[in-house]
Amino acid sequence: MDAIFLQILNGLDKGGAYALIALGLTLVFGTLGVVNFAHGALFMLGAFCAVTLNRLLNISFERVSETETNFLGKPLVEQVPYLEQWFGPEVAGFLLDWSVPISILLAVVVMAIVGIAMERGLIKHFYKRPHADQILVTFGLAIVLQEIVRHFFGANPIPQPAPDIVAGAANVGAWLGLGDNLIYPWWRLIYFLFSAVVIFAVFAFLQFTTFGMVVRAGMHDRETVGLLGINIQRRFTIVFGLAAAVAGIAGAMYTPILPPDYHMGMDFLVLSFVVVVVGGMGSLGGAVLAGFLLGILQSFASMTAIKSILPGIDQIIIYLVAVIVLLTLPRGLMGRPGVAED
Amino acid sequence: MLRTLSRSDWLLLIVFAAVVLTLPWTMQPIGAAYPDLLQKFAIYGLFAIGFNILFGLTGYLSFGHAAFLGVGSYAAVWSFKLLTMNVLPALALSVAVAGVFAFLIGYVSLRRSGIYFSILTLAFAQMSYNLAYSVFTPITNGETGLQVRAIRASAETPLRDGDVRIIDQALGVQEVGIPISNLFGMKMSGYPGFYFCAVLLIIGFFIALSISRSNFGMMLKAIKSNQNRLKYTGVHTRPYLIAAFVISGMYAGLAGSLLSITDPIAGAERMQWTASGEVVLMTILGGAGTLIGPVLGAGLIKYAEQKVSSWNEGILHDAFSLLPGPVQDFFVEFATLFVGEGWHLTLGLMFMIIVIFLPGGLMEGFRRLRRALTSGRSSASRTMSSTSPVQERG
Amino acid sequence: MSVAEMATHGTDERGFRSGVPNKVLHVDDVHKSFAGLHALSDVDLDVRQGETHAIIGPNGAGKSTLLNVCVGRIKPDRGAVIFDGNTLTGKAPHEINQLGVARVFQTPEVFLDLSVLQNVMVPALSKRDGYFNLNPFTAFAGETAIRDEAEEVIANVGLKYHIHSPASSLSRGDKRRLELAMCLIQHPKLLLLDEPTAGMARHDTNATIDLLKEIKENGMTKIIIEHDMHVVFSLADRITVLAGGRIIAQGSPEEIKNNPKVKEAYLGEEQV
Amino acid sequence: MTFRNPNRRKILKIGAAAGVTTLATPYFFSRGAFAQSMDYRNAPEGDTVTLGFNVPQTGAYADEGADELRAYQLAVEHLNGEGDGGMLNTFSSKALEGNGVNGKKVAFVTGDTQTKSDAARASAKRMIENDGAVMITGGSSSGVAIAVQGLCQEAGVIFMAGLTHSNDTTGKDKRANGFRHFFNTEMTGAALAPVLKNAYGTDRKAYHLTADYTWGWSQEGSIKKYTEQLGWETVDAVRTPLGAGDFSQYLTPVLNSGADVLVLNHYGKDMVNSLTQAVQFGLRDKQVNGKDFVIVVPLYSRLMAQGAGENVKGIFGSTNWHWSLQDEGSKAFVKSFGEKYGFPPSQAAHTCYCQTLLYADAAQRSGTFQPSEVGKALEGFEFDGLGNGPVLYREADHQCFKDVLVVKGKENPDSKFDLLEVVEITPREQVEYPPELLGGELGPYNDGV
Repeated sequence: MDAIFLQILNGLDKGGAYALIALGLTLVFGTLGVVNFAHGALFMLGAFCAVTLNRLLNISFERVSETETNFLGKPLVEQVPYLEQWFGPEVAGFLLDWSVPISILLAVVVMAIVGIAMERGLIKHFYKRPHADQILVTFGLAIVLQEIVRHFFGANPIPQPAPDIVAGAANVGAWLGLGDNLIYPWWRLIYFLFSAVVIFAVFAFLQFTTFGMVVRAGMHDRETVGLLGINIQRRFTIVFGLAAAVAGIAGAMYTPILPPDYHMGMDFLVLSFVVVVVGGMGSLGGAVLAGFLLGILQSFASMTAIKSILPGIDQIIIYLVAVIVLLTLPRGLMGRPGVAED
Repeated sequence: MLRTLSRSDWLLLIVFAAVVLTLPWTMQPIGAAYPDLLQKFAIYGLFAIGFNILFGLTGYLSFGHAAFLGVGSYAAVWSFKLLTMNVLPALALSVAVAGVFAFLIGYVSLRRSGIYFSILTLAFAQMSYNLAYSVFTPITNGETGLQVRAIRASAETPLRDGDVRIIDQALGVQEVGIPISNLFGMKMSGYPGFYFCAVLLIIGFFIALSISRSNFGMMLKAIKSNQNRLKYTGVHTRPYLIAAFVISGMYAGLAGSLLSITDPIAGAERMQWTASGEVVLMTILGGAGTLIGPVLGAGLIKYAEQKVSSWNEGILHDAFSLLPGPVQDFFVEFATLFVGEGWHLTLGLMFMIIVIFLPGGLMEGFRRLRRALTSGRSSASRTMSSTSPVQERG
Repeated sequence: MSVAEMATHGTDERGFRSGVPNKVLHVDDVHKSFAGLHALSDVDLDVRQGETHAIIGPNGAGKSTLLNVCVGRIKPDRGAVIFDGNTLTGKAPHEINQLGVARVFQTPEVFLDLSVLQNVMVPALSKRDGYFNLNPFTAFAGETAIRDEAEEVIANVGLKYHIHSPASSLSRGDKRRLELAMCLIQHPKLLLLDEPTAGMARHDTNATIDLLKEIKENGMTKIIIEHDMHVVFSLADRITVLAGGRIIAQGSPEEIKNNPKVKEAYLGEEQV
Repeated sequence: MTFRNPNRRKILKIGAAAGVTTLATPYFFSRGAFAQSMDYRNAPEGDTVTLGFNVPQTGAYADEGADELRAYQLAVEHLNGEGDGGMLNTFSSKALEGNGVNGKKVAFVTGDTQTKSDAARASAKRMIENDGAVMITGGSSSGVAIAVQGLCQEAGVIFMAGLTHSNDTTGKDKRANGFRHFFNTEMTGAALAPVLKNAYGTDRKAYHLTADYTWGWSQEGSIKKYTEQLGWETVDAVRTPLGAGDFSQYLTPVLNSGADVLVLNHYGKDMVNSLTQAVQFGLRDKQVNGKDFVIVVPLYSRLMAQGAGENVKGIFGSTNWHWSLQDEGSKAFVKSFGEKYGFPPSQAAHTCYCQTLLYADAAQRSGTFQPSEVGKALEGFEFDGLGNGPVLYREADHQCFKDVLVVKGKENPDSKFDLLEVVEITPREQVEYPPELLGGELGPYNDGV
């Protein structure tokens, strides 16, 4: 019972991450009609925004220590962060401790700029090209982005701890009166809430603002909206920026769970595409639904009881579900007919 | 069958054969004339030619073709382990197994088109890869890869650790250590291995050329151009698509088999989606829908993987040694971004540039170049020239 | 003739049932609704051997739906379409074509990447080889008989000078001619034309009318859906008028011209 | 600014010689294709001998590969008499004189394995066929090492394995032409178990999470075997997909399993992720069966531990070598590596450096580069002064036997390199096992002719 409850929590948490990535992907597809294989790389860049902020906060000057020595037996050159010099150790310590949540601010700005630049500089020229070309050019871009990151940050994962106050695990069982064995990491609970809020905000934005209405209308029938004299182009650019920002903050917030490395985007890419396709290309609700569904299924498939009956099921469950859904529901869970079938 | 080809096609075939067979000499100036790389040129050339029959002619983008490559190489190694070190049974078995596997996956995947088809093939390939790496280890030997081994001493040794080679044993073939694959006694490593692959590449090219010039090929092109119209023209498109899928899967199986023949080991990584992505890159780089393009793309990517990745800083310093010190350092520093460990960056950039500026791949580049040089000719004859890729990007 | 009489006339026709040689297509009591909206109801229609039958009606009358039912693109909720003794209902488009029904689309559907000649040769191959014929070693270029015939048909539709151009380079009118050629080379028993002159200049329209008249002499049965009354009255032997998914009139051009109900439902609207 | 990764490889001119010949001179039917000397493959002609360094330059292990390459370059410098000589000065065999090997200057070529068997074999073949390498070394995963070892056997050159920890490399898949300096899972189990007993007692219930591939299974088997000998109980052993990323669905069942020890049979990125997440799940702070819950990571790598950050604190594991060792050899190596690159070497760097020296020494002692002769010089070779105390290259399986380090994540690290502390050096006798235990057959040497 506890085990099942925990697996549901796991599934929601995973699903939150999948849904956040898939949301941007499907938004871009639905509005711009572009299949963006660089979306995983945007997730990765977001994660590296957190790393970068941490490094920025740690910019240091060197001070030769009088007492200590380094591994070669020479006087140790200490690195003293400017931050500590200027604001004192307490403020500096606080900022460093909270660098991951703070990095959301950086990620939003940086990723929106990256997204807009990407749309203006590259994607724009690919609206009328076949999907295959879009896949290929964005795939190339993803390789370039990740190699640039590797050049500066190396190939190994870089740890990004969560703030101390939420570092441990919460006693979820005690809250619900289910005993002490139900514990779950604070940060994962936060991540789930965070993804729910972001998803909700994106939906609210598209539902209740004029901008969102135009975008939704554009998703539905691009030419007509264009004929109304509305500059749909500029709005789509902003939509791309929005999608990039969502991917970026999803990545930044994910760093305490998964220490970021340059290749994490590619690791998530295939998965997020499967989520989008299962949900139905271009369907926002479908992406969120499929994200949570696949997250939960994946968690359950990993349970020993199930693995002992179907060995290796946890390795293929995502793909298996994708195959079954696509063969029974031609356009995924919530896809519209005629989308992406050419 | 021989009437399929026109005179210019025969010319193309002969030139192609001549170029392939003389590679060991012509590749010398760029340091690529050694057996392994030449073998890889031929093998991945075959893989790309086969992929192009599906993608280039019908426009269906499969992200799972590496699975057939992997299945083909496993089948070949099993043939070595169970039957004989002769390569012919291995070839036949690989192509057959890959064909059956392709039929199963194609039959299901081709119920959908567009990106849904791509994701279905991707899903099947990833399932194959994940299972081959873990729970299918008794068949695939997992991470270590399936290898040819000495004849097993007792029946208790698992087959993946000790071989039986029924046919060879029955013929009384003596083995010292671990045997090498052969074609009736001719060892299939080194240059003989390359020539074997080269001959198969030429045959494969000939078949692809024939298909492309045949009624069947015309139907495939018509599917890419307008599948709906073709249906209302009385053509059942699905069997054509399945046939194309199976044929290209068999090419992949053949390529996989050759990988095992020239180097008797089969690993699961060959089936990973990035490996499928690689053949897409090769085809696009050279020019999808063209005949020569995919082979060219395969050669370029394999060259980059082997040679560009080995240009370390020492080599760069020598290459720029004519420059004065600081300038030399700058150039070396800059160049290391793109070669050696940075070769992936080069690949990504090259790829973007091709897709952005030359959607028809390098072959389109050559055509444009030729057009620029001979701008006087009439346009009609060129647009419909034999190797011209299907253009019209609407 | 009154509407009632015309309706009776239709029922009389039904009395012959299939098997009567001069009846090619028989639409039997077809219903189709989309999300509760009746696109077609109680549609009965007979097309005789060799005639040119026009289906007209205001926008949204159900003309295209009827055509799509005939070619298997839409499956009716009820009723059947019988062609030449075979029921077409539920059959795939390629099967229907193999039975001898060819179709020209409202917006020209051709193989844009192929040359005009190739465009016309493909349907000829499908006519000869059936819906699937796997022989990857039969040279397309070696199909001389089919090529000769294709060249002739292309010349007939007036595309002789474009024979080696890619279809994508043709004008809209020429694409329509090409599509017509693709149908003609199959020698279909029934040719369905969905607004064959839509978007054409008057000059092209007249040329198309002449072309279609010429085919008529070959004795091919045709169904034309058309807006342009000039075209309809130049070509049609009989006309069926659809409105709101129902047949409101059927008869010769003269009869339809003088039918007040048709005037009210259709021509009236045109004049407004 | 700390943006730029300080680990970037520094410019090095050594090796250019061999490399540029490759670029400029066409090789066909001259060298590589068919060995000119009839004695053995790629017998060096002129005054240089070429070694092939095959390391991951792209992919997940790229940083380890870069460190290995640094060590190789350092070793080549020392062999050619440049730099301070490093461990050549402390090495018990004095055959090498700092003037190359067998009178020939040492040059090298490099290749990218991408941590894929196919790519690794392809680049090894290039180095053998095209660049005339007489020895191949490197690798940072067992699958790749075994694949390349098999290739070197076929081609007739010596393979000096880099970082490979699976039993199979010198067990089931051993080859006459292949040699391994690094330790294996069997030794890890034997070394770790007594330390675990001292620290955590004999009444423990262990839960294994195991990477679902050959190395993981091998590691799981060894730890199970040795801990169960102590009296530990294995509650469950769950296989996790390689590169799973998020391990939460495998970690939550641990909470209710009644286990009080979690063994993470993961390496590389999987290790970083599963450890980070296990600590987040509060496993390190938990009490089960009245005992503190503990986590064990059987194979540690400092480079990877950096990725897990503070989470490694107090967690036991084993390692082949650590830079904080205070013997003369280790000190000499850390000094010359540190002065050249500015940070201490990893265990991968150490094993690669040692392998290069050991090969060169054996070639020098046997007076030729012929694989069978060099191999015989390595077989049964006893040496000291390379940082691991007295070491034996066992004849029966070409495996080095030496002391194994048991380490623990340091509670108060001084620097980002100072993550692990050595808690015990398990003596060689304790980790030795009979060669038949792991099966396999070396077969005959292949000189490639």
